[in-house]
Amino acid sequence: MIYVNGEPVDTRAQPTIRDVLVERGIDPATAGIAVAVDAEVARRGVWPTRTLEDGARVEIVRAVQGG
Amino acid sequence: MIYVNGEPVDTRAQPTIRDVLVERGIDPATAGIAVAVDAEVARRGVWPTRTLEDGARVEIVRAVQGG
Amino acid sequence: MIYVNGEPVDTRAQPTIRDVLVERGIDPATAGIAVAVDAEVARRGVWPTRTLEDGARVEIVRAVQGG
Amino acid sequence: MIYVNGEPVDTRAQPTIRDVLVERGIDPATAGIAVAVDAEVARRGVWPTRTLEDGARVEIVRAVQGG
Amino acid sequence: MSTQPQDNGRTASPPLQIAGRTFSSRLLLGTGGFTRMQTLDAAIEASETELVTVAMRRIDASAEGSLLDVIRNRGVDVLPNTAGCFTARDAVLTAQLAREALGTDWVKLEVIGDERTLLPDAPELLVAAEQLVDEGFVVLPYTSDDPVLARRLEDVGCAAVMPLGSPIGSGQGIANPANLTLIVEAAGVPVILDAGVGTASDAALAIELGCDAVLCASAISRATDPVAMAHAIRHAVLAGLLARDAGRIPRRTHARASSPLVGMPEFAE
Amino acid sequence: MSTQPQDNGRTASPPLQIAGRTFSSRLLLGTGGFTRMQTLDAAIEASETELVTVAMRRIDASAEGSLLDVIRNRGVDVLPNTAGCFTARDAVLTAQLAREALGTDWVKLEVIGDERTLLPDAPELLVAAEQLVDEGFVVLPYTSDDPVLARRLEDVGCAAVMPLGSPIGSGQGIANPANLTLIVEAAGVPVILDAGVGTASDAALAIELGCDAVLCASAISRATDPVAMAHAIRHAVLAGLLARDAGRIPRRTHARASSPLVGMPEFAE
Amino acid sequence: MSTQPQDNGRTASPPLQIAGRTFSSRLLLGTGGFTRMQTLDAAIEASETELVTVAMRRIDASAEGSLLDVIRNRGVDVLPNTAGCFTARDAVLTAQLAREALGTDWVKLEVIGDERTLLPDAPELLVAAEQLVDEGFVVLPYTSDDPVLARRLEDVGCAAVMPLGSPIGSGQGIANPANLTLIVEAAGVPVILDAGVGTASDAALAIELGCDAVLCASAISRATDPVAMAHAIRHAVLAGLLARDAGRIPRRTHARASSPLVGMPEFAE
Amino acid sequence: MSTQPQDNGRTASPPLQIAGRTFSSRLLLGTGGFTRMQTLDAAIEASETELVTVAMRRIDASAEGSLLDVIRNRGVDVLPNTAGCFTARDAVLTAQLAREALGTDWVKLEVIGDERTLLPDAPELLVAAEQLVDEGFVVLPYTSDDPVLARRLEDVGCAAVMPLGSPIGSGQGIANPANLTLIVEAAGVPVILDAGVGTASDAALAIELGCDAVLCASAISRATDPVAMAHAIRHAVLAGLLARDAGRIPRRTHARASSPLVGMPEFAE
Repeated sequence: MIYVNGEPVDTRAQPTIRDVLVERGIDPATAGIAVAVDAEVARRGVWPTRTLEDGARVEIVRAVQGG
Repeated sequence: MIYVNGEPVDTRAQPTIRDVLVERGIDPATAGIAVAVDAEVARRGVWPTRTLEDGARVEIVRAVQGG
Repeated sequence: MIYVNGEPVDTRAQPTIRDVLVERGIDPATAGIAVAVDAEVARRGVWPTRTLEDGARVEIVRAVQGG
Repeated sequence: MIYVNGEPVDTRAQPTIRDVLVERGIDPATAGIAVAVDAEVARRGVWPTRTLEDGARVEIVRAVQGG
Repeated sequence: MSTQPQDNGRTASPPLQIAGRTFSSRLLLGTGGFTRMQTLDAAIEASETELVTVAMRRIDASAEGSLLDVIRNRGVDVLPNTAGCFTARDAVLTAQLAREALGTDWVKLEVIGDERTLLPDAPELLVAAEQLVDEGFVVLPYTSDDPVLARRLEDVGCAAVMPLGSPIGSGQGIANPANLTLIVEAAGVPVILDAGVGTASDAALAIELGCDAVLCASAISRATDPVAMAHAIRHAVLAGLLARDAGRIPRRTHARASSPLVGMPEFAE
Repeated sequence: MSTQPQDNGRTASPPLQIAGRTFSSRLLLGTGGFTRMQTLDAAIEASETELVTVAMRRIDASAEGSLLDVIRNRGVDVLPNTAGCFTARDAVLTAQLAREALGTDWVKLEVIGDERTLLPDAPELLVAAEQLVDEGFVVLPYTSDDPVLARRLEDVGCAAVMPLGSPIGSGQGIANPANLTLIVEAAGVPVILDAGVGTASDAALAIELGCDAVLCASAISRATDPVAMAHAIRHAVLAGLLARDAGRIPRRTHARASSPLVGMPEFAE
Repeated sequence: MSTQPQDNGRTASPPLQIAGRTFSSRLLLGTGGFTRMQTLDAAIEASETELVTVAMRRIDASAEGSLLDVIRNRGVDVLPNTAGCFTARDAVLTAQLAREALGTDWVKLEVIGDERTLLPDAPELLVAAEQLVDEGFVVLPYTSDDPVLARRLEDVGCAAVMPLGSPIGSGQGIANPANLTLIVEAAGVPVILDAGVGTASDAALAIELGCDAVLCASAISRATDPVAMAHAIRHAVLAGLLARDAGRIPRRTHARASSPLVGMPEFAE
Repeated sequence: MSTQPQDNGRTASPPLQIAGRTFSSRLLLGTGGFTRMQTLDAAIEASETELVTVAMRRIDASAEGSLLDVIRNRGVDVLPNTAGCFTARDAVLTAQLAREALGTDWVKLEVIGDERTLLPDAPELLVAAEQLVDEGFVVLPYTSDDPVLARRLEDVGCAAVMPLGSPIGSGQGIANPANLTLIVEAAGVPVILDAGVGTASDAALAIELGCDAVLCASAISRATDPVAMAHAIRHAVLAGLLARDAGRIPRRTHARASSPLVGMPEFAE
């Protein structure tokens, strides 16, 4: 089990960041999004390969109106 | 008929200012009051003698909280 | 003797307003000027004929920067 | 050589804080004064015994008008 | 016993004089707005005022006569106003009736131009002031903060001028201090701030700006605790007077240290 | 004898308490800027203060010891400051020296960021405050009018917060009343206005805005007549306190009559 | 080419109308204070004004006639004033002479009460206004910020009212916005802010408060660079008009976030 | 086509430069608060801004991606903020994510200390600023109006400082112009007024006080007509810039005539 944007998500063992995005219906090619895992930025380049341990906390963000 | 503080008052012919005060239950000796007849001040001294023509407009005033 | 813009001016008897203007080198056809005699406006039309009594006070004004 | 309130002072070897005060004509019993040596407070109790190494920086302060 | 006399004693200012009469208090009290006569009585005492205003209205049967008793038992003088008058004529007549009723030729002259703002009507005010002065009244006109109008009122013989700080009962304080300063600079008669005071600091500021006295009605009578506010404003007027005479420090853009810049100890690393 | 106790008695506010100590005066006096010790002495008396600040500086031969004598003969307490310090380290050391010299663990903490404005350096101030609190000091920090910083200072254990009205010695009064109000609303410790007061009305306003006390140095010590100004500001602080507790009238855009709108006589033509 | 027409097109306000005449510019220009005719000429162009004021003075030999030429070559109208008059009589005569000289029955009526403040004399002003209206003049009176006087001037038939923001040439801006608001609320004729503007933001504020136009003389003519200031104030007047029509946000005591409060990422320790 | 370039050409000020980048517009636009993307789009055009802020939030399924498209189609740059962060750590992480998502190393740094006032937390802000500068970000910190803090932020390498005029979304304008002036006097980097602007005159005043640019969000996005307000504030910023460079007249206590004092005609009785 991992946490994506605060919600617990059941996944098969050790999904990649890319897997998580796809599962949520987010095209990993989408411009303007970024990902943090356990309070560290995960550069776009590692999304296909970087696997997520159980309990990992994933934040997927994008730009919204503000400021 | 005369007018006292805006109200029409039936009176016997030609009452004095004093009569009008007494009729209204005002002791003419009361301190702190003044009278105007037809837009002129009627000094206290003339109250017993000054008679009021029909249609005369009498204003009786006193000090109230203000200012 | 008359007074033009506050200065005493000796003149031949009973000059016209027009005479006074000319004497001062002011072309009576000049646009934008007006004349008052003894605290009354003298319309342009009367300048050639209106004569000035001894002691007359003439003011000749024009528009200047202001306001 | 030590420094007292910023001024270099020649002294016999290893004076005590008390010695320094007395030398400057300050009665060590004076109320309302305090001493720092090399940026640390030297409590009144140690003045008679605490000796000052060469190069020591002594600050002697008191209350003045202010604030 | 109050420090006011003793502290007044400390000020450089001579006591307030209006029409040759000397006042030790610089606070005038309006009697309007007090819900109980007892509160008015206590507020008069707390304010240490020597002059209170009243309005003239039609007498009614239910007339309890106690207002004048309260005022006189406190040993303070009554200053009738012409509140509610919109014309010089009505104001003059009201002043004449007040003189007749109260035996005083002092009047706080009000000629209002607008019911919503209760601001004075300059031309009518000036006409009424001139006529009342001619009739021997001691005229204290409630005026705007227009320095020229204040000057005209003095020129026709008013004994004081009473510019507003802001609209009556608005509690907005002094909306235009620059105008008030111009009035004070030019005035040869006492300047009494009338209307607009909302709280103590407003009254202190008025005196600091150079006003000779302050009149308060709503600020005191309509406060949650009128008597406490009367005390507050009495102290504020005194504070303003003492401060003005003490000579305040100038305003500076930057700071000026209040502790010595020299003799700092240095703590070596 | 002064009305202050008696008038204080009239206020709804409980007396000022700092770090468990009760004060009947809400005016702190800075001793800087007085040109003669005698004037300081008289100003202490006139102000009725119970707490006066001093600075710590290098002793010199020509040291007349009379400052502390004057303060103690008046029976008032001394509050050492750390004026002139630009770093947390220097301020902490200065506070430690003051404790040693004066036998008090109270300190008015100042950490300055700029010589021209003498404004506090927020991060250094917070560091120094935290350390001094840990060492058992009763810390009263001179701070900006930043509500968040004031809150942080309270959070680290300061016994009061002392926001400025405007720069030290500037006499500009309270530049940003909205910020001061935000500080007062959020504060769980006393708020003491420090710096900027120029005259009596500024001090009254500070208390009306909700400050628990006011500290004045230059406003009094550099006035033309410091003793008279001390009296003025004492009365102003009291006036502000009474006014705040009395419950001022609300501000209104338009006027509200203070004389009856009914019962006007009508004068027929 | 200027955006002004196009941006004016964006505003909800109908164009300014005075006495039935429509103006696309809301900036009146005073011609006093320009040191060179050429600068005045360029400032008229930069300001995009359609109405400029002149004063009436005694003609002298050295009279260069170019002022009116400059104004007319720019295709703008001339508005004579009665500056310098202290009585209704002199002001009326000056207006009559101006009509005779310039062929316009429009007049900016000034009756001054005081040389130091150049503030209007209310009663004389009202008398002059009434007489000039009777004589068929289109009267635009320079008045104080007294709402009642402004109302009286409208009542006697003035085509607009021109309240001051602060004294002529003082550059103090709008000293009493509350009074200006009261004037605007009650006015049935255009309100033109006259006197006091010091810089662009003052002009923008005047329009935001509800004024229909602004007159500037010294603010432009005595600026270091009058032509640049003419551009500045033209943009400011337009900015104020657009802002007023756009409907500003209300003032709030506390903050209101402009970024979403939800959806914050959480970064576990 | 707009006069802005051409009128900017008239100003003495060189164009705004931040971190070596030149801007011809001095108005930054916050994208928060617009209810429709279309309105935002039109407001960007009307404002002629070159830099707009966005916030970073969790993506959701219903994510329409159009915000960045709108911004980029307008050819303006995006400035991500760290709104909503209460610690340096969260702000740094948010800035890093924004860089990753948007491919810009510019960040408007916000570290808030209080939800009700949204005022910055000085010490956390300084820590975050220093770290982000070390990581190569171009840091534009939203700060209080504390001149010392602004200086510290510049000292750690911020590319500009963004002091508030008053709380975010409050529309109170510039609460403390004196502080803003102190910041401008001491600043070696651009000063951008952030937060508090309510209407056009506030923006003009900010520039007149010496600010290099103004950021508006709520003032525009929450106006009744956001596009009209965008035009208004664009003109106001330009007006302020032109006015500042034109050199305003000094403020004077008394009047200065704008019509000649000599040459008055005299009308004998």
